[in-house]
Amino acid sequence: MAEITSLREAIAALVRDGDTVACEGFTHLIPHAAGHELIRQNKRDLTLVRLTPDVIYDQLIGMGCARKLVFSWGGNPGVGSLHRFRDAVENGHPRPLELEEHSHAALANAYVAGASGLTFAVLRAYAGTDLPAYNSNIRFLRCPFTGEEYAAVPAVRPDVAIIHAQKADRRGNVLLWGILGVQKEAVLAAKRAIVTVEEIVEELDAPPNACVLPRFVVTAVCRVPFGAHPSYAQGYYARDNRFYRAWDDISRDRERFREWMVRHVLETADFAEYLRSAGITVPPERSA
Amino acid sequence: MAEITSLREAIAALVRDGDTVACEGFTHLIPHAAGHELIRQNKRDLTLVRLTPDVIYDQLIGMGCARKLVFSWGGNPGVGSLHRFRDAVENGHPRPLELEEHSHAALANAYVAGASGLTFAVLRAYAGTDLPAYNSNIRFLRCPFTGEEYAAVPAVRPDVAIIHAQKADRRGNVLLWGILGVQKEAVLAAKRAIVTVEEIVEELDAPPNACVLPRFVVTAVCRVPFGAHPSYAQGYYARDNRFYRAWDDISRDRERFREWMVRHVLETADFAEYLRSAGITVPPERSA
Amino acid sequence: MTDFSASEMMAVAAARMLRDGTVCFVGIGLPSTAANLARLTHAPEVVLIYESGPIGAKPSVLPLSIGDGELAATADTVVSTPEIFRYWLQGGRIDIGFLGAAQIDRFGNINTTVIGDYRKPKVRLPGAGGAPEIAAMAKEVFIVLRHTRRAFVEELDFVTSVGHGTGGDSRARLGLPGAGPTVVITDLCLLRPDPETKELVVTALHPGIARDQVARATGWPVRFAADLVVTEPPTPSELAALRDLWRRTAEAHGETSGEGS
Amino acid sequence: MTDFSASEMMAVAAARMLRDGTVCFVGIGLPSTAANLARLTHAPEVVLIYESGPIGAKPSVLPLSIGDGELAATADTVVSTPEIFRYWLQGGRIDIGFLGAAQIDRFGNINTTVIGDYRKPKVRLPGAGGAPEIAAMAKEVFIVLRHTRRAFVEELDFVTSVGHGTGGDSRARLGLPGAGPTVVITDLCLLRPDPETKELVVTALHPGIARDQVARATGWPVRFAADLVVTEPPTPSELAALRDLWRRTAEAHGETSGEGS
Repeated sequence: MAEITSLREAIAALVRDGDTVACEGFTHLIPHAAGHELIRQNKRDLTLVRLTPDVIYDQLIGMGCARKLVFSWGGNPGVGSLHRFRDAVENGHPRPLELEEHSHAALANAYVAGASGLTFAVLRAYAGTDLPAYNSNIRFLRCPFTGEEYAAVPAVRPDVAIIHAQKADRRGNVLLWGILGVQKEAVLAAKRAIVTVEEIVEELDAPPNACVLPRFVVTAVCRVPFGAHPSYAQGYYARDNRFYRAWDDISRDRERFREWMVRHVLETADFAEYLRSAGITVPPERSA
Repeated sequence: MAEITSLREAIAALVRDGDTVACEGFTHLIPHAAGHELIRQNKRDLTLVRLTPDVIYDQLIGMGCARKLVFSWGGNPGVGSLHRFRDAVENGHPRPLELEEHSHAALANAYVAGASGLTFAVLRAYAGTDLPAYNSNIRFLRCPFTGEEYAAVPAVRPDVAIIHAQKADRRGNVLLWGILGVQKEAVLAAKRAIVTVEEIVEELDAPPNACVLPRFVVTAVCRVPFGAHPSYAQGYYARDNRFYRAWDDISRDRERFREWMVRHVLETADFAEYLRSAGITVPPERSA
Repeated sequence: MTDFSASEMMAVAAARMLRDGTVCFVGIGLPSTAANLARLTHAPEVVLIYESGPIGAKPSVLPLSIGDGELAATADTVVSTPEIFRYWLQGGRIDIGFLGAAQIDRFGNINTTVIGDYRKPKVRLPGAGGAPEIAAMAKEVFIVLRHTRRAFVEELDFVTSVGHGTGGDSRARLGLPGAGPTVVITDLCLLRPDPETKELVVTALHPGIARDQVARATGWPVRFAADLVVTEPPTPSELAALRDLWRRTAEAHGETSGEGS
Repeated sequence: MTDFSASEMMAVAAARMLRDGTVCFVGIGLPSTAANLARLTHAPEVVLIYESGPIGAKPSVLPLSIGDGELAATADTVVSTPEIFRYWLQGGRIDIGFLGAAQIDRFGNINTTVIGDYRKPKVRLPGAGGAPEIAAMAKEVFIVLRHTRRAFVEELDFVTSVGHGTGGDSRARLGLPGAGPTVVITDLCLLRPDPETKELVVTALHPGIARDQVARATGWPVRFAADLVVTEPPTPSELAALRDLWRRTAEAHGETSGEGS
């Protein structure tokens, strides 16, 4: 059952060095605040899982928190490369980063398999590509009815899933809407789940068939306003495209990156202080 | 792309004798009007698929429209047996009915596989039960990573899926809400899809992440108010529990069943006339 | 002592089994009655999941079908039926699977498929529904049914859902993750599996029920626990809650019109 | 003739490929520009699906990311990412997969993974994303990219997504259901696969572009079709629509604040 707690306590209690951690979010609702807290608490040797590692994973990798990355697309969306990710892969800096590389379809199916209590997922994928040659977790099997060949990938079963959502109620039930990515699957596939939210309300007032995560599948709920910045939270604030562009500069140079992280993340107590320290004004939603 | 048409035209144009037809609905939104139209048009040799065949499948079977039934639970919910179904299975009347019998979990997964363009579904199921002994479409395979044994069932790929929904817009986009059953999967698994709706509106005004079937996956949309009776349509009318109980009497006797069907279904032009003929007043939703 | 019927004793005894806060996958009929009675009495935080899709349903009256509108209207959320079976049941999120049965054997295996031969059935029953995977996947299974010799049989005509298989470690050997049936609640008694053999043993008789009555209603030579107890009779408040629920249910489902003639 | 840039010609030529009413799975960047330009000009009924979940997105400005809020806000519905890949792409619902590429070879195979050796990369690219299965499953694939010798290579460093494999019937032998790339749109020309060999052949040069320019920008000895034509230049209304879209996009994405320092 979900406990409502501070993000600091949740990360301290629920994430251990060496854990497999999935901080999911597909452009929308990326749990940046929680990622910062992993860095502040100096979590080490993490296996990070995510379809679309972006800035927050660049930061985790650049700060040496990650041993391995399971992913399908690693870039700064709309901008270009993730320089810390590239530095780790191309030069082993600050430490070598083991890669388990998939396509979105395969990794999304792997989360579904995890959420479904299966050990593997079956899909039409990878035929003719070079990906199976570099990933021993891509195998092939045949349909027992037609004999057709399919790809199989192991289920993703993170120790901890971390997501950001719009709302929770006081009992710890969570509501998210808009672009959902694989967040529900990540939470259901994981042993423990931390959800940061924009606000905690009396009643969720969820529309019929909305994406609600009942409190019995959530371990901790933490109120962190703007906790997705520079990603966005539909209904709350817009994507901070300028920050994504600025990140390209900040992250290009090892020293500048490190200084920026120390100053704004390591030397701040929480996400609110970080936002002030880095001079960030979270952009409002654009009116249609 | 969806065409908005009469139910009579849709059934005539899209359902052929010998087709595999899935009229789906899980207690809620069962497409009774469309089932009647199949009977009126005397469709034959159908393979009927549905997790929960109830009164409308009892009628189709009793009128001799079905050659085979693929199902996982066949009863009159809250009342008892389906007498026409039992008569077909126990006595071959009015014709023998071939059974392909699954559990809900397997058949639901088989629809998911069909919707997903797979030829089979993999699940944890059936171990130790007698079902595989009587269904050659239940097979077993091993996880290529762990060696664990799983059940496999072939995908359901109906020629025609028929569902009832609350609303469509004038362009043919469909919105349903409340208990969704496997209707979305049935439509996406099928080659052709007929959707009857309570009303056709200018704008769907769907909440975020609602169950919308875009018009390009729907073949025909037909306005049939009360088209789910004696099932219900959330937001429109309640389940007619009395009718389900009355059906137990009507269907118990072969002759009485046949007379009732001739008088109220075969000799009426459409569902509105049927409701009048059978003296049915559709019950309003109970206020909470 | 308040007067109560055997059905009332069964419903109350079954309801008591549900611990507050557990996540319960509910079959229609007796299981749904028991689960909702629990929710309305000692277990307000029990989470009821129905295979039609509602998660956290809080109906004020008993549903007649597994997909009544009130289940959806009162739920925390409603998901698709495939999702219920994939993410919630197979995903290992269910504490208690609460099932009924047409036939049950000494190892808690269930038949809801057919009486007689499958290919030449004497009585064709509705079939499996969600039961086989509920029985397999839920962490524990509770079974509630009326105690008759036709129901408690020496040998099932058909194994629809596996309880403890052929007994002993049979269930584990089949690779079934859950613990299987941990209690069977009837209108006469409670039965629980022997820790070793997994054979169902009568552990409690309902008030006023004799051993012999149970033995006669059971199709195998049923064993009685050494520490056999008598079930606590329904308390006045349990009975009041149950009768209230039944009254509200009858009113709700009776008040609608629409006669087929 | 209105003055236009090579980028404008590329966007307009790519947009023209989309028939009205088709269902298009859109990659971010050039494909998204082309698809939205099509929607705002000759193909108002085109259905745009993004891998982040929106179905029927109708953004008024170009998204910067694959999951911008406006995609969700203007869509007919938004589903989960697994559902997009399972029910919509793998389910065979996509007419056109619209992709970009870092490297492409003569058979329309794509590399978006790595330049150099996978284990010792010179440049680590973002990776596969949705492309391998879009390339495999969409009924047809359109590819749009700038025409440079670094992009149009004799041999890919890594095959991320299969176009026509090793040519001929290679794609069918791999069991890939879709037809594969039917056109490649660049800032210099259009290329289409030879019906037999599946080698990409230049079928149209954009106005003012010489064969030699294309040959020099292509890493293999590129062939030109016998019936080589010149692309129709952008019409004033196409250009106006594109420039308007770019202007609105710059305004929308520029106006937000929040500087990292």
